[in-house]
Amino acid sequence: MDTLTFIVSLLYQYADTLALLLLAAIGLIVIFGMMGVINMANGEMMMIGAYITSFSYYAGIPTPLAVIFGGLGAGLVGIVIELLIIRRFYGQLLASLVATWGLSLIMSQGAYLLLGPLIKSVPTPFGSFGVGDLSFSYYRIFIFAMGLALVAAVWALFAFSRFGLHARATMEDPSMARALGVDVKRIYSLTFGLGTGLAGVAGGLLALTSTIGPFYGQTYTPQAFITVVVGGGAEIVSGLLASALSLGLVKTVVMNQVNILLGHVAMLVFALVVIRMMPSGISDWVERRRSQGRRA
Amino acid sequence: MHERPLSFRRWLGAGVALGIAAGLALAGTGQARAADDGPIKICAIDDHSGDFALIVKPKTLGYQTAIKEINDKGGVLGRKLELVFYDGQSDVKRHQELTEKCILDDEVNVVMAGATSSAREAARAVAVKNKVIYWHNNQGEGGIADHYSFFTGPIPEQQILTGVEYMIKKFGPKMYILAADYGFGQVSAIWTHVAAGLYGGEIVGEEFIPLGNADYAATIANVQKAKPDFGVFYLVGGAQYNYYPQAAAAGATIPAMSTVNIQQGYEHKRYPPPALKDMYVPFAYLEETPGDAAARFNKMAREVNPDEPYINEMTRAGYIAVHLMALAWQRAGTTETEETIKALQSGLFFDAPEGRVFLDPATHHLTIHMRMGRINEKHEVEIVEDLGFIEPWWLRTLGVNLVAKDEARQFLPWDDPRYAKYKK
Amino acid sequence: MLPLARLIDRALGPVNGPLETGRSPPFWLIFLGVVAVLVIAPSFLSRYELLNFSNFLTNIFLALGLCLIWGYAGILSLGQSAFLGLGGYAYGVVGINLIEAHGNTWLALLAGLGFPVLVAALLGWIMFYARLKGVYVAILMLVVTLLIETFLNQTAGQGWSIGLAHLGGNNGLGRFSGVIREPPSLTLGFSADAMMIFGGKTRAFYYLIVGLGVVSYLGLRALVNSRLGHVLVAIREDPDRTETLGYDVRRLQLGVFCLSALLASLSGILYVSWGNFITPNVFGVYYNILPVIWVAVAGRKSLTATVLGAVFLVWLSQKLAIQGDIAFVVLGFILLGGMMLLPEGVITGIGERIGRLFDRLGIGAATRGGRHGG
Amino acid sequence: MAAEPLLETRAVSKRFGGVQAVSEVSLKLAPGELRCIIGPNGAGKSTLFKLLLGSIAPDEGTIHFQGRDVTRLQPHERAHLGIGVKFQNLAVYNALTVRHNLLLPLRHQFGSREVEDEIARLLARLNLVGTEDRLVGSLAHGQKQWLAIGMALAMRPKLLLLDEPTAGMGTEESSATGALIQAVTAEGVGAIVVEHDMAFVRELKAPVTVLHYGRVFAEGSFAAIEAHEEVRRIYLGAARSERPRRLRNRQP
Repeated sequence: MDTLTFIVSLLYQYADTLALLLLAAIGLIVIFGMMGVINMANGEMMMIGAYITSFSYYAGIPTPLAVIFGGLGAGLVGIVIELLIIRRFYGQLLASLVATWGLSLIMSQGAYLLLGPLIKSVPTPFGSFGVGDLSFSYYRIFIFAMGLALVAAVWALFAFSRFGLHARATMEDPSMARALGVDVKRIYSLTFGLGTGLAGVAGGLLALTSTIGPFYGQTYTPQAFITVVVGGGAEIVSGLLASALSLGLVKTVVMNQVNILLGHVAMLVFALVVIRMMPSGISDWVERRRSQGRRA
Repeated sequence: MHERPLSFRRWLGAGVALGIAAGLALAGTGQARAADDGPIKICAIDDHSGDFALIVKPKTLGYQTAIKEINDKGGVLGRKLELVFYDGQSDVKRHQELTEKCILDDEVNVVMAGATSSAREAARAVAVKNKVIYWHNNQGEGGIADHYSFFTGPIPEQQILTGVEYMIKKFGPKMYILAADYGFGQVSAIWTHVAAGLYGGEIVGEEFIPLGNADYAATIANVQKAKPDFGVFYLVGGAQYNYYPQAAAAGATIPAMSTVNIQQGYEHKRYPPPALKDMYVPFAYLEETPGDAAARFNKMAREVNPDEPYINEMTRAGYIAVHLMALAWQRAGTTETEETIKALQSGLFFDAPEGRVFLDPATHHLTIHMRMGRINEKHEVEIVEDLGFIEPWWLRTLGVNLVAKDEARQFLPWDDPRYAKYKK
Repeated sequence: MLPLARLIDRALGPVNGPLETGRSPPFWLIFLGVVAVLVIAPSFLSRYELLNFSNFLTNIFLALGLCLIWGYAGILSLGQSAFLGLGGYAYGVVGINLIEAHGNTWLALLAGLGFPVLVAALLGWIMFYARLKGVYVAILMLVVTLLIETFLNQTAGQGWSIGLAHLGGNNGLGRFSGVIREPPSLTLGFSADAMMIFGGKTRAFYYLIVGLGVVSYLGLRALVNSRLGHVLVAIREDPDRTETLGYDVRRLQLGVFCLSALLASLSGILYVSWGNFITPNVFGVYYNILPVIWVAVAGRKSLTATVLGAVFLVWLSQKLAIQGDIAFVVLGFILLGGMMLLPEGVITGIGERIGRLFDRLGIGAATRGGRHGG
Repeated sequence: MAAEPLLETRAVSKRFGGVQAVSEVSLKLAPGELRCIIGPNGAGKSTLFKLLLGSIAPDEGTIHFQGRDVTRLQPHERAHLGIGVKFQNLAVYNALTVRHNLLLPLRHQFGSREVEDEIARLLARLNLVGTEDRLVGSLAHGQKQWLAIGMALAMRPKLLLLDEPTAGMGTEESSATGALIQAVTAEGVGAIVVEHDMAFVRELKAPVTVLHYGRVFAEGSFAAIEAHEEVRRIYLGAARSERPRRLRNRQP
């Protein structure tokens, strides 16, 4: 195999790994960063997004719209969950984590009981292209781009919108924000809905290239957790990017050179080393290096 | 200083404690023991929740169908058959506990439990220790020689050896193995090595996939790089099925053979075509199996449960197991274990939905009518070759004869000196 | 005050501090009653019931350990079953290798208790000395345990043996090799002809568990009411503050985490001794969510509630398994409902509520709010 | 030994990501000296407080306590050297009794006999007599604040770090607290009070250090600081000129 093919193949795999890490973690890290809450039902939100996408597609709705519906549906479910459940656990982060774990059990097994194990997969769009001996899926590259686009959208939302301003104020100091007239409860509901909505879109996007069943989202959960732990919740966008880029690199290289199992092991070991060396998350560490560089 | 008046709260807490303890202690003490003229109890532990529910649920339907059919004709030895069903929850420990319950509490006459090799071993160990007949009713890695254990599913010499031989003849010698990274996948991979050695194949790549792995970019590239003539896939569980749509999207579909996909997980019904085009399956049973017997069986099963999405190989295996037990009890004239085992070892046959099966007394496995199916671009099954009636011969070549000599072990391909040279 | 109460107060001094539910004389009378029922239970339980009940009881130590770190010290681990599994595996591996040569399982027991503690010490050192906060510890432990499961699942091949013990992949320790070598039951004694074998069906095993259970329960009650227990509660309430009072929070967290691993490993060893069987399943999601459900639903700040909750909920989930598909949904609802309606735990909470109702009606004596340590 | 300061920071700096929270702050505190640290929101007060107690380490600079370099010591080690801390929030243990709250620090240095006397002494000093067996959760707000100070005193500190000791207190309670702090410093304990409430600072009549954007902006007696034009300006203009301070480590 020639060098070009090898490089293209490796880059493609890196992009693919990154896409999964970004999509699996983005909803989780938005909620964690803004509210401190780990949503253990993140995988189930992806499942909801995937289910709605599949149902919409087979109801004759165009694929892009079906994915958007998946995101909206999961977002609405998230807002309802926030109103009914999460709200009761403000300030009790471990309790909210356990409660959402219970929710995850109910949703995955409930989906199984109600809808059965059989959800029709949606065909993968776009076809494939070849480089040298290998052929690749356009769609997988598309979801990588979508992963980046979602991250950029989140950044823009928090940087430029009124909601983002209020959300950042709330994140920094909820009581101060309240004093300044921000409806903190509404911000929390919307933030949670945004997080689950992102998970839903991610679920819908991945559904076009995966098996969909009640436990579909759980597959991605461990990777999403590692991404969040390494990224830290302080800087949502840069944390997520720094974490996904480094973890994805570790995983891709080890997976390519050794095997898949060790790829996963290497990610965990890397994560443990990172937290031992930079407990406040990789983004904080990176930023500190950067500011030191500036100073010097 | 520490004076504290009594409170109802503490009384209550303690009362709850006592109540639960007493309740547990007394639970079930008054259960009636099964009388000899009561129903004959068949214990079935199948996963109706958790990871394996999708493929295992149809198995229960097989039991129900056979029991209904037999009871409608008056039962066995004048007694009705009764299914004692428990949900194994895709959980190995649960299988162990529930088998204990079936045997010690429900006092069943036979245990049929476990789909995965791990759940099978958990349940089987309990049954064997308690000297109760045990059936495993789906395809497996084979090799178990045990006085109390019986098998209805196809085993490697029926599926892998014949399947790989067919694929080599049709597509050429080079194959790539993708296997789930656990017992079943690893043993199947070794059997594939054996098949390649026996039939002039060449293994150009081999990859073990952790259970639950969901993305296959690296694997797809590896397969393409190796340029195999065909693939041999032992992929298990929802996440691993992702390989198929992802490979299809990358335009990297190759003809492939599998012993678990299609016949258990009916992927051809669940994925939009043509993701599984050119998938070859050496099978004992698919819902699409030709013939009147199969049609009758499908109809019967659908009457029992109209909602079952697919009648799979496990439905057929469960169905056969109950019928063979009924025949054995009938022949033994009793449900006593040793007499029943003697009857099971007396050369039983049964007209199964796919054709006649014969229970080999020496190995406790079935001679099965195997067929090779191909999934076409519309995801229909085409029968491309009739593989004929294949005996469970491998254990016999190792000298196993359970009629003459008891065994209690599992032979694995690496225990066979003739195959040592095929291993890497 | 009743003289009896004073007497009991003095006798039970160390275990009867304010950081545990149930301190009154009637409680201890009923406690004795329960122990008495447990002692005579084998004479009226059927063989299956005894076997099954023993199985339920093996979980107590896992639950107590989680209650200790979560309820008292404020550390939630979503991967607590990892220590159960590592204990079971370490015990089994050493047991398989040495049972024939030694005729006993003392060393296996030691290995089973020691190995998980070592792992806990390493993980704890990474997590607590990095001052990693609560939710990170919780989800990291889950990731760790899931990865151990994935790793062990692929150890079916011939190469994965430690001495005579074949790891056996998903089929379980000692299986998946030509000759099946199951992990042995605890075989303890001090001379070759006086060995006691604690198999799952034996009364000896049952009494061993009851004995260990009572000792662990009372021992932990004494611990949480000791000076150390107060420090643990202080760490739960405010680790920063506790540090400025001169306590090395990292070291104490590490210590209590290791103790919980020790308790979990005891459950693992007993589980293996009970059924001569262990598979990587014990590292999976459901084995790790179950102890969290027991402890959360029963009342994480009470050892008593935890024990009762664990036994009851294990029993319930087995009953539910018999009903079929609904088991996990019901458990999920129990967890969620319990946490929303009675956040301090159902057993703790219901008792408290009814107690308050009686107070209002003037029945029974006044209770002092919150003195149960909740 | 007046030559040796009780506490000395030499140009300590601390950054969080891109934000310079504390910049080259040098302080000296003599034994028995009382010092107030004030500054607008985001001036770096709480970061400096954390650097002094040891829960974070400075990026640059050193901290010396009684001549010993404690820059890298953990909070519990500093506590044993004699640095007592009272946090801004109500850092008492609601789930424990008053007695057990006090026992936590006292147990380090007192045997079971002496500890009872010490508890009695502290309760009297803190106006908390009779609350011994009550759960702290049931105390009044001011009582909790006193208990928190008492717990810091129970360590027999040589230096007391107090972050907004009168937050949420009424005027009377504030005065009592001020008197308590002055009494303690009169016994030779050094004290640093980080405070927002100018009325209370005025009451303490102690030298004041003003922080602004992480730097020492002004130092002097309260009267001098109160008259300082620039200080008045940054205090009044604080709400407008404050830079967004990003919150780190939002972990529970």
